[in-house]
Amino acid sequence: MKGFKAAGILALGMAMILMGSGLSVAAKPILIGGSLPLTGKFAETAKWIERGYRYWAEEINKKGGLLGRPVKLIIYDDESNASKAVTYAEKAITVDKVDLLFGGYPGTAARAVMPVAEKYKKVYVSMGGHMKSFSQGYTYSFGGPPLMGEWWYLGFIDWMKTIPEKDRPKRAAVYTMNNPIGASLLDSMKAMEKELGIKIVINEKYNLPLPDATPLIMKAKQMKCDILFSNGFFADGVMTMRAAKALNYNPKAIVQGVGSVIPAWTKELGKDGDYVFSGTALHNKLKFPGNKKLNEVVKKRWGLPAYPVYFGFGYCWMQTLQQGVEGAKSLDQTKIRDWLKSHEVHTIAGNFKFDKRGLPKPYNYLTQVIDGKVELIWPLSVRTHDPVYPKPHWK
Amino acid sequence: MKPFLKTLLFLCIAGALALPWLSPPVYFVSLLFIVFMYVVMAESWVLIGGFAGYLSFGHGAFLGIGAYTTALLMNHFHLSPLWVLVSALPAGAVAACIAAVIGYPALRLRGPYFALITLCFAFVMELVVKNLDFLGGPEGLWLKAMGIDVGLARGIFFEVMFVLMVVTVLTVRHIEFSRFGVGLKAIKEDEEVAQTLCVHTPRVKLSAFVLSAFFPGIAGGLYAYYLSYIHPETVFNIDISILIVLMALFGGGGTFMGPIVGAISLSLINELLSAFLKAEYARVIYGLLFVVLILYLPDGVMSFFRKGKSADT
Amino acid sequence: MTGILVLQSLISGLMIGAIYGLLGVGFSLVWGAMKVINIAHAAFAVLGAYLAYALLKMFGLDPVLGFFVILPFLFFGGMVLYRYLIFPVMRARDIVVSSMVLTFGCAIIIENLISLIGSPDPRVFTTRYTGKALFLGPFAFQLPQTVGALMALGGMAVLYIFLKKTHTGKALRASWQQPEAARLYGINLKRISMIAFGLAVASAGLGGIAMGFVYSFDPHTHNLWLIYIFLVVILGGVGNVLGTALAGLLIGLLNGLSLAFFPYQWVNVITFGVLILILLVRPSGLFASEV
Amino acid sequence: MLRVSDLSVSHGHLMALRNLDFHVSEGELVTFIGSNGAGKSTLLNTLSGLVSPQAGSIRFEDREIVGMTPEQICGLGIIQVPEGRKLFARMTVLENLEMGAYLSAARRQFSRQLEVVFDKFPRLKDRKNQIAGTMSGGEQQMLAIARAMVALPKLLMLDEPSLGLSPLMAEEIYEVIQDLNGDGMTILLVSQEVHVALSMADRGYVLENGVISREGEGKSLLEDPAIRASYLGI
Repeated sequence: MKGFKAAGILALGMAMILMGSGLSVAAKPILIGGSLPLTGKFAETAKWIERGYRYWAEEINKKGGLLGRPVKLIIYDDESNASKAVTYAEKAITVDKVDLLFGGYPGTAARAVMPVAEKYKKVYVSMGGHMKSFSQGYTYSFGGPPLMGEWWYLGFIDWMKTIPEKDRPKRAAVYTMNNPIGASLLDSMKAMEKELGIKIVINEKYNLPLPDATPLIMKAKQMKCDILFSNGFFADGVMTMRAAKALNYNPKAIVQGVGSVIPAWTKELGKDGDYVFSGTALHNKLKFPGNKKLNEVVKKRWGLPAYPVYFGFGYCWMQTLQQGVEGAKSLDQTKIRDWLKSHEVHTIAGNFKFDKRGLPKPYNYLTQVIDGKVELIWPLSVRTHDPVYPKPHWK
Repeated sequence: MKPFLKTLLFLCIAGALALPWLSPPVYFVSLLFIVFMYVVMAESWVLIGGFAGYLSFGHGAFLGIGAYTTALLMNHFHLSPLWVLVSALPAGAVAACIAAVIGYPALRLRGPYFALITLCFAFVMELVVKNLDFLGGPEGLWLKAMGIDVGLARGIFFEVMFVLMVVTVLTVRHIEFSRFGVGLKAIKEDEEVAQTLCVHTPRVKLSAFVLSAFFPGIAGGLYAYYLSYIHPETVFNIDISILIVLMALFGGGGTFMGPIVGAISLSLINELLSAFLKAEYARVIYGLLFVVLILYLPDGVMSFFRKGKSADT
Repeated sequence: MTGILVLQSLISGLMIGAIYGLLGVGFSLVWGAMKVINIAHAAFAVLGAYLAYALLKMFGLDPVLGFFVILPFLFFGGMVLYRYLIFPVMRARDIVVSSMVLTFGCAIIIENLISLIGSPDPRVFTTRYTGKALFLGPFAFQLPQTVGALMALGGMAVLYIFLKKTHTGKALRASWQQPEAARLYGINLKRISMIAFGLAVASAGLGGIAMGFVYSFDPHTHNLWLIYIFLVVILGGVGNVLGTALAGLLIGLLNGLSLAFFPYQWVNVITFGVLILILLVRPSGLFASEV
Repeated sequence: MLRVSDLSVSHGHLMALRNLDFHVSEGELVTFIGSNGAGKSTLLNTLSGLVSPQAGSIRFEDREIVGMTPEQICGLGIIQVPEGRKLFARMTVLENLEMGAYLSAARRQFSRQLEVVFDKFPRLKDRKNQIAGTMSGGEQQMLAIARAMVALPKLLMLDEPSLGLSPLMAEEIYEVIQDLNGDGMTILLVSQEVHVALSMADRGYVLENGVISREGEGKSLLEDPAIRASYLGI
């Protein structure tokens, strides 16, 4: 049984990891920890969220810190794996003894971490995992602001109501990815059908990765659908757009799920990505205080004209958390929670009052990509550009 | 075995059993819970993949089946969360039954064809669960939280997983040196020859496959509770299937010790790297680890320990 | 009307299938010839796509032409990989298993280096013919897909001709069929295996570029592509170039047909299900293994 | 032409060949006989460079070839027709021949040498596009010899050329070998068919458990009572 020699080495390894993890505990600063999918499938979004977090920390430390103490971030890489996200949340809470937990992405990871936050009674401000996870009775979770698929097209619906009925599209083709985000986007489709009188002619779900978009567009074209909802991510969204162009499919409007709000959309698609509608819960051209400054920072550091949404989200979740802490004047999680549920927070995405579930009032902005920029269309008060409707034909 | 090693092993087991009650940070309990789960998975995989040489690339699916069975049972019968410990057993049974149904035709396939069919099976399972709304569909399933302190709950599950791991390891170790195990190894060497030596190969293979699905099924039940929220992309993830295979091979696929060494060392090294290095650098070093290991020990970690014993063959 | 839809689905399914075929060919050869399973094959494909993308962005070089620029690098990279990593472990008891673990490590390294040097953002090729299509009657041939498919067919044809007609190609086949006899007649196995590995990696790069015409890619994408590779290679017979090409077309056909006839959410289930059935009926794949 | 002295080869702990001393002169047909496992194939593989010896020297045309790679040895003109033929079974007859002439020197003379070979084996010419693995055993053996001939051998080594062939076919193969020798080719033949081999050979060596136990002229060995008893069953 020489093999058992290995057991000794393993024991040593375990001892090392015990010690290794102990090292990172520091006394003075306020620790804020958790995990982000820094590598793997969701690396791109996580990278911007991380930058948002770090910029927030930098800014607040310059101002003298939170409750007079500097803040320090402990960010783990969960490799886009929800199970790891759970373990790292526990590591942050029980080993690093963080004072605050930060929010994570994507949908499934946030969904899996929300119960952890609840068990350890930690305030958790994140995009949330859409409506289903906010109806599980968690009291410490907040969406500030949330990315709610269920509300994603509220702005679109409101704006469409201003279009005379005869000019509205009549028949919709709806293609939705089969995951939590897709499922919640589908919810808003029902509202769309009811309130606008647009008939859903095609309603199909697909599993990612989408093998080919040609048949989807062909079918929409044949069924004379004059509005296309492509409720997906970037990869499938790009395929759909390109197939639509190649097959010269010209609906009155194309509405894209969450693909068109990331920087890659305008950067990679160029003109072909224009005139696509989408929703958003946050935008760099909103008039709320802070956005201008963030845009300048992003321009200076990363050479982008304005901050990407996920940078804003990261920053904004931290703002919410910060105001909770400052309002409660304490790091006591229950006090922070109670303060957040009874007061208004002021963020770059707007002013929120949270209800019992931890959600603000349903709201969403309508965006359209025009000349390679994501412009705000609705509500009218925030409009940065007139909508282009109906969509011009492909050139 | 040398007395020193025996003592060390005993200390390891005693230490592991006592760990949750020494009130360490819960993270360590959780981390080891996951490590033990991987040991169970890799160890079970070795039955069919290591001994019989049938590389199953879909073994993660049995974890998912176990997780979903447990979650459905709990949610359907509104069981109190502690019942998860009991309902994990039928979950193991369900996984074993599905393994029997899949294994019966699939085990007629040899080599890469078997690997491919198990891979396809894992995909189909993930997609089917995602497509069927009564299984939670794309939304996934939530499990009720246990009404007790989270540390205590993690502790209980840690002990249960530990026992499951010990049972799995002992079972596999027993099999390795039994007639059954010899039959499996004969199949790996040469299936035709094994047949002529009166090994009833279809039955032996199927038994090994079913057994190798049973333990992951139970582990899946416990895992479902650990996560509290399960989703096809989390529990049926193909990465789990591949990771199990790698763990077993990393340690050295042919023995019961290999997967233990592989699962524990890979999990802990990965954890260490992530603790100290920036994300991408950690991954690069993790990749280098595989390269360097194979360059120096082409047959896995365990071959290092065996080298002293007998000459290279 | 639906007839057109079915045929259209088939057309684009077949075009994409051809690309899967090309992606698999190199993997298949290396597996068949040296018993090496190169898990990093798809990572090299993604690397090829990234390099072509970089050339496109920096110099406006069309990815098809870009391939010829990066070809020597990929070829050389493959040779180095074989010489310094694969060759030393050929002594392993089970080279299939050991090479899998080794190249798994390589794949992770490549993925994260791309992510470090570039960024994890998804990329797509945007060329002059992007978003254009040829119409033959009611059927549309999307130009990027068509270019990808032509590259795939061209690449596979070149590889096939190389193996069947050229002196080095024949020597490759000879050394795979009878390594000992090949050495007796003066064929240097190490050198010829290096060439084979270089070719395989180069073909992966070409496959990656062809994929880039159809799909977007990011550093992580190779995990997905590897699955397609695995499917076509095993179904087509390990080491069998023609078989791999046909298996790619078959998978494309299956995808196309199920897109035409079934709800989209079941498409992948049906494709994988049919593959399972095929394997059950023909337990050793559709085509024989050979080199 | 070939002088081997004090050659020892081991497989792991097993000594396969021990202190062999022998030579082959130009134009000779020398045979090694011995039972299964006596080390005959190991000997040829050592001469070809596939196996490296533990000790001793092999000199070919006054050059030491121990330590050379099989490719270099092939280039010198020591060509082996391996046991079991080891044809490239999924390639055509012509392709097999092309592979025989893989090295550039042989390749330059390939077309001329091909004619010589086709003259000798007209049947191969008829079947030049047939897949080698689908031919009969005798034809395969002819192809194996032809493949060696296009490699421009100075010393042709044949390992069990009649293995698995019908007696009639075997006879034909041996005729070919004798013929080649008659044309001036130096040949080292390894065979279990002691009678035929010895009656053809100029000189013979008997290999037993890795050691040369007897040597002498072919005819005289054939009459050696010990050999008659243990190998010819007389």
